[in-house]
Amino acid sequence: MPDFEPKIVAFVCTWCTYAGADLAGTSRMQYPPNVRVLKFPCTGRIDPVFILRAFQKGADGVLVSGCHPGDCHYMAGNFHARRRFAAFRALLDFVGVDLNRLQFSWVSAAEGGKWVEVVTELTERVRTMGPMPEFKELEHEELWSTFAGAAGGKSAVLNSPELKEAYDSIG
Amino acid sequence: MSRIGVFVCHCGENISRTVDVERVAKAAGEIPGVAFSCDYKYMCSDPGQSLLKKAVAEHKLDGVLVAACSPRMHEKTFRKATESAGLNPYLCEMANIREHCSWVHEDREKATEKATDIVKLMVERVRKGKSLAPITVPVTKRALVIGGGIAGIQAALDIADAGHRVVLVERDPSIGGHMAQLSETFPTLDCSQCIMTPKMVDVANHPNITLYTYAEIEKVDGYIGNFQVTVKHKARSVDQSKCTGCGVCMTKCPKKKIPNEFDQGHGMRPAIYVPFPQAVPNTPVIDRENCTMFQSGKCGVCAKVCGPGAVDYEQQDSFTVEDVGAIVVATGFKLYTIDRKPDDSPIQGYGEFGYGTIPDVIDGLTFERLASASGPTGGKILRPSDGKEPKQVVFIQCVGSRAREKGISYCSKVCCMYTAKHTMLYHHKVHDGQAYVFFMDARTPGKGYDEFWRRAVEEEEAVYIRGMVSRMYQKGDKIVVMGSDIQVGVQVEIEADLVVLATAVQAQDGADLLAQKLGISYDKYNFYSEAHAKLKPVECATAGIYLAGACQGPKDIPDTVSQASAAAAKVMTLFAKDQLERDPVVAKVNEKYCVGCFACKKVCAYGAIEEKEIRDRQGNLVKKVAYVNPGVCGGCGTCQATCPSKSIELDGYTDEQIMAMIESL
Amino acid sequence: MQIITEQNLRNLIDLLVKEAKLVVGPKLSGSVVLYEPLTAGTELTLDALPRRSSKELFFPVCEDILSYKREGGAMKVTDVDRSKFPETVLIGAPPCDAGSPSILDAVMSWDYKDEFYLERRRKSTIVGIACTKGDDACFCRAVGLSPDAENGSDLFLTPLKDGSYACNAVTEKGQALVAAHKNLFAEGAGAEPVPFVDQAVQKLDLVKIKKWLEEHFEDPLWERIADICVGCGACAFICPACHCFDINDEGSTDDGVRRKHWDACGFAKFTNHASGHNPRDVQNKRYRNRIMHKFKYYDDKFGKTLCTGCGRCIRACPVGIDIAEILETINAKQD
Amino acid sequence: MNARANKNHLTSIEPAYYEAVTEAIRKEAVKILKEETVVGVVGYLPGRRKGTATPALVTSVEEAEKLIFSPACVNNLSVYLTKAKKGVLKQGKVGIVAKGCDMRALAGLMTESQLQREDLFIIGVVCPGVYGFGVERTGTLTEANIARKCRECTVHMPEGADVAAGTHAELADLTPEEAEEMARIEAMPQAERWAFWKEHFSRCIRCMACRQVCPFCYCEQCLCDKNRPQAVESSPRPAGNMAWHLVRAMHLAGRCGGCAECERVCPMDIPLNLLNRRMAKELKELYDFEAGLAPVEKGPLNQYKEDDDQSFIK
Amino acid sequence: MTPGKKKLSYSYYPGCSLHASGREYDISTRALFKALNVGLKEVPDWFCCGATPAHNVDELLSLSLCAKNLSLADQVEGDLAVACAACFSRLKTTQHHLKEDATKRKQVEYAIDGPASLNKPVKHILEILAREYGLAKLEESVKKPLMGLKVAAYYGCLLTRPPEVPELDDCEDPSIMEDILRALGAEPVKWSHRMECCGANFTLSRPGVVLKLSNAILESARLAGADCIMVACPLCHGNLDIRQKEIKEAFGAPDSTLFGSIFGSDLPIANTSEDRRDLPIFYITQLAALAMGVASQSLGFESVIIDPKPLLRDKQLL
Repeated sequence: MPDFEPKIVAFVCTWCTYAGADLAGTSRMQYPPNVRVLKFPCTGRIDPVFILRAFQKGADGVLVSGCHPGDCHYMAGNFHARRRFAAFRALLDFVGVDLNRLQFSWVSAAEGGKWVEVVTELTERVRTMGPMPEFKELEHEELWSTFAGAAGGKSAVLNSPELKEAYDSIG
Repeated sequence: MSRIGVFVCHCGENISRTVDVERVAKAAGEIPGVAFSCDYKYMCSDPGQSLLKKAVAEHKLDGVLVAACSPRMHEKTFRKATESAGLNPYLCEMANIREHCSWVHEDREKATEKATDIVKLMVERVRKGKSLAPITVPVTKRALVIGGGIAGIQAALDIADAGHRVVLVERDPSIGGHMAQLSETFPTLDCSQCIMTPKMVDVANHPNITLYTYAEIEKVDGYIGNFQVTVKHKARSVDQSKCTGCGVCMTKCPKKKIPNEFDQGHGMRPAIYVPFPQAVPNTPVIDRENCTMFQSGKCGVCAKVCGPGAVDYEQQDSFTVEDVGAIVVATGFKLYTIDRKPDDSPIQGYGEFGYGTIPDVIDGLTFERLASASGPTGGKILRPSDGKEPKQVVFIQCVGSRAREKGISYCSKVCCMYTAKHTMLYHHKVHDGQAYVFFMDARTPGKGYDEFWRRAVEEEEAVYIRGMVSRMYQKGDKIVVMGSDIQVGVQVEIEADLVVLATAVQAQDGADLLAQKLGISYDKYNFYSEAHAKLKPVECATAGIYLAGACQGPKDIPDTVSQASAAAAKVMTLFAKDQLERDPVVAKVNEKYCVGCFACKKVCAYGAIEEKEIRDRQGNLVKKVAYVNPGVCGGCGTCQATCPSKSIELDGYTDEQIMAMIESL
Repeated sequence: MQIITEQNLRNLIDLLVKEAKLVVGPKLSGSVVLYEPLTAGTELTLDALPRRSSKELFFPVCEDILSYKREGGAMKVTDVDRSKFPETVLIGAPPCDAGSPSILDAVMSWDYKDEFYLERRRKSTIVGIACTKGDDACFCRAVGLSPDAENGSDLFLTPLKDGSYACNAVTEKGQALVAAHKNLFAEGAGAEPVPFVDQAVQKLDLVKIKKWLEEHFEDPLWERIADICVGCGACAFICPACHCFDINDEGSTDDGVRRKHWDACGFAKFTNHASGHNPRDVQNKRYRNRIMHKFKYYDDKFGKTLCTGCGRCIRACPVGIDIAEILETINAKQD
Repeated sequence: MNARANKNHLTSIEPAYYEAVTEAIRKEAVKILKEETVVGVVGYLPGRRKGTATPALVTSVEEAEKLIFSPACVNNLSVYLTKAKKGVLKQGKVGIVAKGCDMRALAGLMTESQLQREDLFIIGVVCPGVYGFGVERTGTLTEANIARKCRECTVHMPEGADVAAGTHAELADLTPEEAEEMARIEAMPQAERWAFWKEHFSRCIRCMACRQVCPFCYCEQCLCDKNRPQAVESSPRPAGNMAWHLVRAMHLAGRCGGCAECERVCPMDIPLNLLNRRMAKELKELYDFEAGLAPVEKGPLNQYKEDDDQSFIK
Repeated sequence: MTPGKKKLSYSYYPGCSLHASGREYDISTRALFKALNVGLKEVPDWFCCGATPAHNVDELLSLSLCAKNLSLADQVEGDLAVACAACFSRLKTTQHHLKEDATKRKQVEYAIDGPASLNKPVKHILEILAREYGLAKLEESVKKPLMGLKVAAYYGCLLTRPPEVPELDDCEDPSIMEDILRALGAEPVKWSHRMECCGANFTLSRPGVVLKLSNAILESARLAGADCIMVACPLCHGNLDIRQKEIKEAFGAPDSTLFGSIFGSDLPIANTSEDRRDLPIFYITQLAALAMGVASQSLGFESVIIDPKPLLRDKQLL
């Protein structure tokens, strides 16, 4: 699949890995542009649900990265995260998710090079694996009784002033 | 519908060289909820900031996203600008399209695409963001110092000298700690008591210091700026307000043969006593377990001879509650003993040394007392068993320390230096004696330290044998020390008159219990943990509590004094303002849905989470829920990831924000 | 009388599939039998009552109502094209399942016409089959049906001892189905019918029960029988007559789908108001609603009982709540 | 010791044993109600249909005399203490009939501050096993109708109960079907595992019986009922179903005591306990933790060790 | 297994020495167990455990030897009783290593073509006597108390070391031998060299070292006033018994030194005893069996070098 550009989502802590990625930038290191970074205060804040959701929303690979053990700005967040993700990995593996798509790493604020290495490796690995089909397919799967074929009938644009106001007030 | 303004920065050419900023700005304009977007050469410049402020006013913006460099660079700048434009600063975010994009990619097309995605992502974050108000916490400008050794004394004096009130609590009848026990100090060999006692007197006389000796910490409530500490005043049996310190009671006490703790059990003291002559305060206490009056009800001599009538056999333990804003923990250390350890102790004793059954095997602190002019031998080196002057003394370093098989893997840091000092003191006092030292390494990093050690070896004739001792046993009046010299590669056997062990420096007994009261963390050796090994070496993870001295880990006197002053400086910084202002990125509990499983409390490294009772109007308990003390919360969010029902939420990083960001991918 | 052999019944399915009709019948899916689209006659499984009722044929577990997307300043809404719903034949539903549309039609075509339900209903033919199985949870006779009730069926099959089925075309739809596949059916007297199984719960006086319910909105009975309910939706979801649903927008505020899916009165958030107030705040009130709805309110409004006595809820209840036992208890009340 | 070799090979447990347990429970329940030690006892009453039982809170001596224990007493009653009958704990001490597997839930709930030991009077049952789902309910428990979880029971002695009813000392040595199935799934190629679970989860109708019957799903606001933000789609479609079951397994990791109620009540026969069991196995291997053996201060995912395994982290 | 209710019974791994140079240890062990009515069933087809040189030469081989022996032992009911301290050490060490190291375990299991039995309890005779049989019961069973016999209980280096492996007693300050001696009515002496190595590893390659080390042990026992030494290891027995005369010749003069001095005369030198009397060396089982009233003829006193009979006669124990 030569044209496949994997979608990589990175959940990183602000103190170590985000700063490490900044360092990679200030050092003008180069890495694949496929990664989208979401900043968290700490890996301890990262809920497994986020990873699940990222896969559901089309990520082909997910990276979770934080401070090395003992370096956590909040003392123990990464230790808790480590246990949480050890368990979550086992669960994903058990239901048949390829763990090659989920990478965990410790990247400190001084490890710009390691950030580049981790991101590059994951991107290239996922590139050779191809798109992640499992969750994406699931997103579009329907029960037989829904008659999925019926979706996409006639459309209308709702833009009466009242409706517009109502919709605008939502978000 | 939100009205967000997106400002895309060129950063000169730093961004615009690889990212088509105009296209990014245009794409941003089409994101639902974005009311304004533009690009500008230098957003961080004054004109850039004015542009931002103007746009906020003109377009009635309710959120700001600056797509520029790393937030670590300019987040503060733009939040300030946003605030001055009349918006809550936390409604301003930065999209990092420089460090994370233009600087690391060359393909203009892909970099532009990525920058657009980053902007989209961050717009969602702004859209779901909330206004946050900074948190203020009132500060009680009064400090508590726990422990009256050199660390506590130094910290108390520094804080008191800065004009703040200090409560100093010491467990023993007198302050002074271990330093008061020492004979002379390395690397200058000046007399410990000569430099220590004036400081002790300063403490006693300082108008800002309230000194509680023979007292312990019973309970600690509250949080930074607002601690309520209950202090238990153990019954002294002597009324401090009446006692003049004349000492008649001590001379008249019929029970005089009690081993003196201050002399490591080698001198004697009466049942009513001060630990040592220069004690501060100079008020005696009655050791009830050894007092005839308390044990059999018959005696009462001290009360009879006490002129002011200060002796009070009826005195009870009493309690006071102290309001303080900061706490300095300076509880010091104890020495490892080679005795058989209780079964539940993870630390092993030394069976090969006979588990402490050989009387002339002593520890370093005992040697200090033997060498001290005020000690039980008047400064003469005489061995405990028969009072003879030892002619062959074997010193063994690293007893317990750096011995993983004994359960302790750390270096006790001070032993190399004090053993060298001991050989010198011994050589000065017993000219025809020979000192041998078994050592693993000589660790002497410190000003003048290595010179000092070299002096012991080269000028004071101590024989240093690199190797460890495998066994020692009593043979007649000698102690046979069997060891190895690994440099020569032979077994060594020495018949010694006295063996001095440089036993490991350990955390005080009960250090863990005190830590639990304070809510601070400790390592597996019960040494207190600093918040950050490099950058916060005196702060505890629990805000408002600071560490000084060997309670944090083995330390010598100069290091201890430095850290004590550092802790004092931290306290003074805290006391410099009337109110403590904190970043509002803290967790909050949704009390309606919290079911009180307290998983959050279990994972909170800051001890910021408490149990709160919810009661109905009749006062019946409805349920218990978690409560986050915003003054203490560190803002890591581990609690939220742990909470099964997401009834606790970290402001600034809410699930709604994060989910919206993931959704936009 | 018209007769169809078992083989021909299966052949009929094959033919219908060829005609591009959606043929739905009991089929082994994993370890459970469910109503699912059949791709061949051999898949039809008639020896067990499917775990879920056949109502999902007309009232799916979950269906899209519309999708929306914000484009520029306006919201673009796209409807579901109901004309694409396929022609459907349901084969092999026992009376307790086949009978459910005849109950539900009333509410679905009441003041609000449920286009989704009605469109599916219009395009479907139901081939019912007399029930010769049954266990101690069955009580169709007690609620006015019977193992050979033809209510709701367009074509009704009665199993005969020689393995063939006697056929009765109840409606025009049924006649049309037979007419279109004449060669599969034969005229004849047929063998003896397979006898029915006795039911533990025989006959209930539904009028008396309704009257008691009318007078006992507040009664200690509710707490006694329903406080052990753990509040799941198992009973409602597998019930052929329960038809409560919830509507949810899924996706973001800018792009998503509006979906309708099953709801259950057992859920704590059932009838939860936007204000946070819930008139049925405790489990027994919710359970009372279940009984009231089935045996009083629905009858009040549509003259029908909202229960076919299939016994699924009795078998599935995690805590053993037994609706037949409750009805018997009420039936036996003197006041 | 070769413990397995000493187990019985004969598996049939006769009604007489259950009758003896029933007698013991009744005696104890009557006693504690009479003495007003408790305000009520959560136990089992017989159901209308033969070989069924239903949970009940009995508050009078007359009712207590009707309590039973039989192979039909499948429910884990501890669920009532955190949910439906939570209120009764406010009135005073409550008695509860608990099998060994149910006791694990009680211990877990104590760990999580949901219950206090002193609020409970636990009538432990020395349980030789209960019925599986959809089996013949003959009154006699045999290898043919015993529940899958009971085949591998390790906790049939109710350790830590106030009293224990029954004496059955040893369990039969039965094929560990569930362990075998888990091994089978673990041995599958990854894609086949995904297909296995996808097939099962696609059947899910989100009736929430698994959640409602779980002693540990005591949240008042389930994450999966939340719609701002909607972390897990609430509609019963394959996507949301997968997410829901993964999130639930994750939330139960380190807490689930293995009562397998979720699996028992699933009207769609989804083997949910396998997920929980897999997590339990992982946590046992990684952190040597087993849930529910006794109340503990912190569960395995609420604590850490500095030298925890991190071989999976780069 | 509930002690007291059921007859104690063990599988038994004698090891090579007990079938050869240490035969008297084997016969006395069997005699003692018979006298105590404790079952002892020899493991079929057992072979050498590889002690003590194998693990220095080929770790995998030494682990595999022991693992195979353990799996053989699995075929016999009861915990595995071991008399030889070296075999005991190797078997326990193997279990310990293989439990900790999954990779090695796999290699070993491949080599022995079967599972390694890591949970079979391996028990030394000492712990069987002191703990499982029990000191109180042992004392009760004594028919002929060893009154007046001053015994130096010699542990050697393997019985309690390394600290985490044998689980026998305190690693550096054990008391199990002394406890048993007291139960038998003997008088254990307090002495310094009970934990020192006799040099068994070097017995063939560097006998000089052995002579030095064993001499120090004998001397220390003499100084403490012991009549004899008690051992629980055939290798220790070999060195102390067989080489005793050789040692006497090598270190005949009282001023010969045990160890070289490294700083010339600066370092003091350990003294030697004036009287260099012969010290009979007993196996624990010999003394225990004697106390249980087993006939001395069946305890192998004839096959040792230093004849213990004069001493026993002197103490009126024969």
